[in-house]
Amino acid sequence: MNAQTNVKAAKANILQGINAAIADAMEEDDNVIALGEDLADPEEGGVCGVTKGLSSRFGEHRVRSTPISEQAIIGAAIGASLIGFKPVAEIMLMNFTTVAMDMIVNHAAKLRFMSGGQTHVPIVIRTMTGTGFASGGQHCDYLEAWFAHTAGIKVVAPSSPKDAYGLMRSAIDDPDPVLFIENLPTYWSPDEAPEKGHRVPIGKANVLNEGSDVTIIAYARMIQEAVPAVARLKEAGISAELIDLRTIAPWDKDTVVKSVARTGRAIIVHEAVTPFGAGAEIAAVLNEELFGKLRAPVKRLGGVFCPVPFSKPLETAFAPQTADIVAAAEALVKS
Amino acid sequence: MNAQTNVKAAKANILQGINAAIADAMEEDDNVIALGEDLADPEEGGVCGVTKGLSSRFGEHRVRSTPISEQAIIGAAIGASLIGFKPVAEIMLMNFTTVAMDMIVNHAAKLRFMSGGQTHVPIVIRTMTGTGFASGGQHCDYLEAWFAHTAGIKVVAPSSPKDAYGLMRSAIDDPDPVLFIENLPTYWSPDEAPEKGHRVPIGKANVLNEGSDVTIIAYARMIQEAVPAVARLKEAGISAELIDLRTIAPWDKDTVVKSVARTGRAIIVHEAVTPFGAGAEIAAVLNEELFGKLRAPVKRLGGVFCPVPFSKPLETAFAPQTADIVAAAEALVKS
Amino acid sequence: MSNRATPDAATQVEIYRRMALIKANDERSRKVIMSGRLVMPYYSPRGQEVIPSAMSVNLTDDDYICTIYRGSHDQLAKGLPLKDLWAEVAGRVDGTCKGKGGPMHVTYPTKGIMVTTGIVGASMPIANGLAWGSQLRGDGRVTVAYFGDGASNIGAFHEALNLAAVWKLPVIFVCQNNEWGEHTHYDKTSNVKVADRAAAYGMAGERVDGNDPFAMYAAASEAVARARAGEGPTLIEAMTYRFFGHVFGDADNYMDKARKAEAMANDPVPRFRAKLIETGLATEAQLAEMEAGIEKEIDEAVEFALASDFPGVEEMKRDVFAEEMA
Amino acid sequence: MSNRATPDAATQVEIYRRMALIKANDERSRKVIMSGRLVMPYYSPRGQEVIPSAMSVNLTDDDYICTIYRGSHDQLAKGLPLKDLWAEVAGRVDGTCKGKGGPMHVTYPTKGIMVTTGIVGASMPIANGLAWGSQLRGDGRVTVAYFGDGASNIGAFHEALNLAAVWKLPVIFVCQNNEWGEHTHYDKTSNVKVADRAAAYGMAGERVDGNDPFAMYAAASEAVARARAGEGPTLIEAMTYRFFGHVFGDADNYMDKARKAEAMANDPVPRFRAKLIETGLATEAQLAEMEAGIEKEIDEAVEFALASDFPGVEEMKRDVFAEEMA
Ligand SMILES: Cc1ncc(C[n+]2csc(CCOP(=O)(O)OP(=O)(O)O)c2C)c(N)n1
Ligand SMILES: Cc1ncc(C[n+]2csc(CCOP(=O)(O)OP(=O)(O)O)c2C)c(N)n1
Ligand SMILES: [Mg+2]
Ligand SMILES: [Mg+2]
Repeated sequence: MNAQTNVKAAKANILQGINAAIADAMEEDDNVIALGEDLADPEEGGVCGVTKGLSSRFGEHRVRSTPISEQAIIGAAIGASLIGFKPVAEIMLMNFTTVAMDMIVNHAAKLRFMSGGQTHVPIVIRTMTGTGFASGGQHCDYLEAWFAHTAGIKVVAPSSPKDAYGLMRSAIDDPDPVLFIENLPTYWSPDEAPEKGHRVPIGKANVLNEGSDVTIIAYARMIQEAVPAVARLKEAGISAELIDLRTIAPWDKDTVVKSVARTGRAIIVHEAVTPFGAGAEIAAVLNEELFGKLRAPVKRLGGVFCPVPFSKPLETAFAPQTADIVAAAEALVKS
Repeated sequence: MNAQTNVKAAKANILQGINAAIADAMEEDDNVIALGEDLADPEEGGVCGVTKGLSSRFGEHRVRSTPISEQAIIGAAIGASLIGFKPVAEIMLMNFTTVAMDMIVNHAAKLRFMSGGQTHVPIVIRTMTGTGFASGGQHCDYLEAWFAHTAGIKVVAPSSPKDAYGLMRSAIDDPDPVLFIENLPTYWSPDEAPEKGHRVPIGKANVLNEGSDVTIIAYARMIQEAVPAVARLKEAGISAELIDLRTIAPWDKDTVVKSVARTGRAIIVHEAVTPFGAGAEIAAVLNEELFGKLRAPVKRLGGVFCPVPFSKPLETAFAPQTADIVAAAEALVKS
Repeated sequence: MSNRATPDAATQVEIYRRMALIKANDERSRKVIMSGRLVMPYYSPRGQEVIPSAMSVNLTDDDYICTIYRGSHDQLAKGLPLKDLWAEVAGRVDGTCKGKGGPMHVTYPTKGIMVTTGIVGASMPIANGLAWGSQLRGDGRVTVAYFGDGASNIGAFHEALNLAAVWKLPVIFVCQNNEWGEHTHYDKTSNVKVADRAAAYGMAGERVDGNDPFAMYAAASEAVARARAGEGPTLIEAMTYRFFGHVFGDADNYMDKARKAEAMANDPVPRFRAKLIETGLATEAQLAEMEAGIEKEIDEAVEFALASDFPGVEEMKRDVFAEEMA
Repeated sequence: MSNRATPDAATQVEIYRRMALIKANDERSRKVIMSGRLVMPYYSPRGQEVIPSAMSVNLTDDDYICTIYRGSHDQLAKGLPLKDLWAEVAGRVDGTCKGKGGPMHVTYPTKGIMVTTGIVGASMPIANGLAWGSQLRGDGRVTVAYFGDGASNIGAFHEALNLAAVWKLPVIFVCQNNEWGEHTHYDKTSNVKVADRAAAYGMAGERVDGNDPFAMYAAASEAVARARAGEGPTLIEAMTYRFFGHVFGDADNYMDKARKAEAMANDPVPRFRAKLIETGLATEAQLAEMEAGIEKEIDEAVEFALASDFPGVEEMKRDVFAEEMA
């Protein structure tokens, strides 16, 4: 029993990783504050409980539930950040960033530059998304490419409890705005627990598996599709390198280019629709940096170019799956 | 004098092209209506006068000035379109789409799909943008990549009075939402006048100059930078094909891929910042379709990755210029 | 209240029929989800039956509504056929939207159900556009935008109500104030009544007991008359209570137990049922028969839905644009 | 009004000094642009001098403001040095923002000028955040959000005022109602006074004559006292008039000529100047000397600015993030 308890104690899920990271940051620094809809404990610490316990521990003045007013949420975060606070603001779902784009893009991302460096906006914007829960067309888009296309804001998307903790700590430390994308369906996947104080540097990818035939570049839930793909490919005699990008902007060109320089083949996997997605940028850079050195065209696997459908079989077919990754890798290696 | 008058009569600028297209469409079809800030004649037909004369001719019920309420503007356009109207809505500047993204992306673009085809949203969203008028960080962004990354909305950007007219007519005809991007600094550039009823099909690029050494793909104001570049390259003995993309989504893969298949070299030029821009998608597709057949890496020329600076020398350096295009083409051909 | 519009006998029974339909459909929905036969995000309208029932008896099929994720009551009250609804929420090809929309996006133009949105606040700006269309055509149609108390704090509410007031649009903004926006109580998000905001737009507005069919009917019929007469929009804040958690599966621990028990004890559906019998407008037997008919219709709808096919993946390339995707 | 706060003699003169500074700076700005020595989008605050002048004498350097593209009056009244302003609008490296922000984004934290935005409505949500920070620190600071009449119809206004009211933030929303939003008259965009909307948030609010230094001072000082006392936000609708077109170069043909002539005949700057002399608070000679001093300071600022260097293109890689771009 004891041993098992220990094993259990060393496990955590992503939701807990995020919660612990915010809690530890709040404990260390009074300037860390949080706001968003349903965020405080009387409202159950968020619809999924990511911030549960924080307001009880640090007070409702530091962890505030808000009206349904996303512009006001991000505006309040920006304003407080200008005078030394480090607000962690929640936009419940990524599709709801659409009602706060002005605050995020025209203000949070630009105030440092437009003020000539006199002010800066050290905020974290947490937002969750992802297909799999039958929520249909307006609740599970991945829109990271929009923000990556915006100068002045960073974009991260963890795929494990440790990374969730480490990236959140780094995001809170960061002197500039960071969009922190949480995958809703994998909130509860257990994995190795983070250590207190752990940091994952923003802009650094993580090589999850070393391989020599093909490089698979993915992030967020797509890691969960890619890991079994790597195993299946191994069985089929294909050695796949798996890179968890972790940061989409600024992405780790160095690690990715070096890997693909070695393998000669690359597959980029994301849940966002393929056209004009983050994969396009990565593919463009790989082709430019490794011109004439690739053994096969860079392959992009993304969501089907349609709004996310509700009907289960369609929703399932929307985002890339393990089998798609395996098939793509096999096709590349054969080509 | 007479001859000169005739020549003059055959000239028009882009602003006039757009105005004439909306007027002709309104004349032909009572369901064409227009709305936006300052749009009607008591408010001078828009801040630049693009819609001047329309409300006097068709009535203020069909051409309505609105409060400063972009969500309400797009919402009203969507609602009216659901019951057979063809609204032409103006969001004054492209940066202000940020306050209406929910209406545009979650609703206009998705209602056809989410309703299983029962409803559709035949609206045109006009918006102007572009560097050159010293308006700084919040007034001249090109954000076409965001919308191109959204299933369900089309994106066009004319570079001449004829195309402006023809694309506007096609956009109004189109049964789905079309984002119509107007370049502010080139509104008044005169060129050949459009003929009444002219249509430019959405999704069709325009080969402005045929060439064999390199393909330059551009749109909007970048055409004005590219045309002299082509001339200069010719002097330097380089034969450049110039393609005006005209439609960014869905872009004309066929024309572009065929051209680059011939020239073996491609330069994509846009004012939007380079990373994660429209050029990334085009580069990714070219590399995939023409793998092993390119003579040089695809080159992307876009805005510097920063908010648009105010200071004149910096603003000028922000977007690609003729000299940059020439230099890029020469480098590609030499490589 | 005495000089306000009152529903006649037949209308009262019709209001009840719609209420009973909503209640029965809600109970069945929860049961079917609980049984595992269906997976969907389900936002129960239980407790809010009166509002759309008393509203819609003042509307015809030609009038429009825009509603929200918590919208099955609004849709059923407006005449949405059960089979089409059930097939949709089951993600089947026979659903209103071929299964592609799902419960948060049910659309059925035949009955004027033009938009169901999952975005807080979004029903209102779009409703304006439908109303603007009616104003342009002079067709006398009315548009109703349903939304919640929580939505009254978002920017779209403000922009939409102001535009409607300035343009005198034939639109009615019906706020179903069920006290809760997800896990947050209304009182924590606003210092005023929602209806008090009507004055900020120079619009007619009132707070009514949305669980009282008479009060709700009076407010609705007056607002509809105002809209049809070209006298502009109305904001109705209909007070009600959400019997369950925000979404199916939410244990609603944040909801005050006593307040909830009180609201459920005042369940508007049996209350109005008893009243109809008491005032002699219907007999117990008549209502029981009506209710049995509803149950049977729901039985059929559920079976129809679950027997219907799922759409094929090729449907992902359709309805993105008019032309099919490559 | 008699029992309202009145500025003392020194404060009246100080209000006038700020007004005179704003007026002189506006006149010079238009002159310099007209001469071709400077190219910038210029939004004249002429006619609106009283509002920020009477507001800011109630503030210290520690208090914050967020303002808009039409903001040079707000900035100067809050203490922005002329040299820093002119170098900025000339796009020079000695400007407040190294020339990278320009006239629409002047920032100067030393004097509490935290944000200047070009987006209608955006000053308000950010002001809330500054005020929230002050509330958390208990430092007694006050934040003022300036905005126009047109901005009162956009969603951000609604969300910001509601949050400020619910959270009782020490923030003051000062709407400078100059009757125009670009080319559109306020009356065409709203059925009510802006100040009437305060009630929709349970917030203190009033409409005042923003061209009357006494009325504006009273409203400002009461609002500041309310905020410092932790009693929450205030909405002040300050009535004024825009003397020129929306932006420099706009021929303002849409503006009623008679109304404009009337407003200009009532120019608040000479009016208050005459009053100060009439009431013996200053002599003609004193004011003339003050004005001459201002002119000289502006002369120096313009020359300083135009002699300053442009930033190098490497500045495009700086201040995007804390770390320089590659
Ligand atoms: C713009 C936006 N923000 C947040 C949400 C998440 N959300 C969904 S329902 C809801 C509560 C809405 O409450 P209310 O308007 O009172 O409607 P009710 O659910 O009570 O019917 C929230 C916050 C959303 N869908 N859209
Ligand atoms: C969101 C947004 N929409 C539109 C504009 C374009 N615009 C700039 S100023 C302006 C008028 C604003 O009027 P008002 O708020 O009264 O301020 P004023 O210019 O009179 O000081 C408009 C519509 C903008 N900057 N931002
Ligand atoms: Mg509610
Ligand atoms: Mg104004």
